[in-house]
Amino acid sequence: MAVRVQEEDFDIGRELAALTAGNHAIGGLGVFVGLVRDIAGGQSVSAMSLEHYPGMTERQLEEIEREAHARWPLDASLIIHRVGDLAPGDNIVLVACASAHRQAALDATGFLIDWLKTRAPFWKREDTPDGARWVDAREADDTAAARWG
Amino acid sequence: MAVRVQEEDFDIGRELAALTAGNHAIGGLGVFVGLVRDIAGGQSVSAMSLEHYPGMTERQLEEIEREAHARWPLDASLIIHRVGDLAPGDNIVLVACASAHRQAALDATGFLIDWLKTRAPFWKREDTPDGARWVDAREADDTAAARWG
Amino acid sequence: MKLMYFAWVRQRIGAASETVEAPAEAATVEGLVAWLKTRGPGYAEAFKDTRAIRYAVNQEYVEPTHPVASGDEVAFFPPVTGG
Amino acid sequence: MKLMYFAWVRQRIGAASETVEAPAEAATVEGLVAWLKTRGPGYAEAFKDTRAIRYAVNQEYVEPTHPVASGDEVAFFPPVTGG
Repeated sequence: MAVRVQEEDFDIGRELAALTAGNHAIGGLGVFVGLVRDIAGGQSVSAMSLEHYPGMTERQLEEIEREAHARWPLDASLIIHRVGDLAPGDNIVLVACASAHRQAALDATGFLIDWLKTRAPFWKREDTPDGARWVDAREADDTAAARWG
Repeated sequence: MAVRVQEEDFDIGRELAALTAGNHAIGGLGVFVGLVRDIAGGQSVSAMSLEHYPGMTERQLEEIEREAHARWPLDASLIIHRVGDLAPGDNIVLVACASAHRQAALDATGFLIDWLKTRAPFWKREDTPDGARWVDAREADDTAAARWG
Repeated sequence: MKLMYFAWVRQRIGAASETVEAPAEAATVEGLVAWLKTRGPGYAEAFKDTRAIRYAVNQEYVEPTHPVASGDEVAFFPPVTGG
Repeated sequence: MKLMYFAWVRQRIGAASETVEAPAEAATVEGLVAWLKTRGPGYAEAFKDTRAIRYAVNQEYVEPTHPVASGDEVAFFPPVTGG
């Protein structure tokens, strides 16, 4: 279990290799990577800035990760979330779960990103031709999180 | 869309970077990596060998990939499957799907690996203390594939 | 009591955090909000629609009826949009 | 007609592939299996439980009743176990 909030980019290959290294009980690794899109809500986005609540962010991410381990038999998991100024195409978030079996790995990965999106205190501000705007929370994200009960 | 069957290992970081490079419409990347376990069916596994049906394998993988693109709005996808002699901890398969939205990326990834497991002509032989044995197909894999309809 | 503001709540109030001595009637999160709204137009603007605000006391989510005490860290922010 | 065998079907028969001239009555996949079983103990062993066998004609999955013709590539193998 590991949680990191950082301004720097992450190296996906290196992070995943470290996550599974030496544990030959792992049969499946589920991964989700979120990236900055250059269009959102029909408007072009030239840059994005991510604000967060230091301290509470890490607590929430750790709590979400503990919940995933309580629900699925995971060998390892990782959440990395970037903050600060980002550009289209940049990595935002990496979520990964390793398990003996693929279904647990993939389900736990979906659960982590769904819960993160509704509980972890991050806020996105996008630069558009009409100026900067705070991204509105999406009802679809609440629905996605709710299906995990 | 790309499908590869190869003996060599794959570099996950490089493959995923190539998959999303230059396409800033991508907001989410779903990934599954299958690895060789050192235990299966309660027995220790010292080595694994993967046989396949050259020609039919690629056709089936391409068909499965086309089906995923018909079901979800994907920007890119990739399936790499290794064959030949493997050891515990080695990568077996990489499946990745990129989309504007995370749910499509993750669902398509789950679909691809579930269908691959029941339709792509690969066969695993494991070396155990009792000798080599062909891995039996699991009913759970049929059930997993069937839920996609 | 330490108050923290994030995203557009922070921008409307014009501060990321402040340390206040809240009056006795501000004994819950919603009591605190009612008092903050009297402190100036930025506060009134930030809290004009409280359905759009989420609350945390000591870094845990709470309901508006949750009690607050002098040593608490109380945060106000919009629904989260990370990931 | 080209026949291909994989995994334990290949091992029991002792060949990965062969080119045969099947008799006229072997006009379907199951007809072909019935004829193959007469060709030796390895074939009989491989096909003793056909519920455990899958069939492909020209690299597409087919049912046992599927017709086969002289130019076809017909493959016999156990349920797949990749991934």
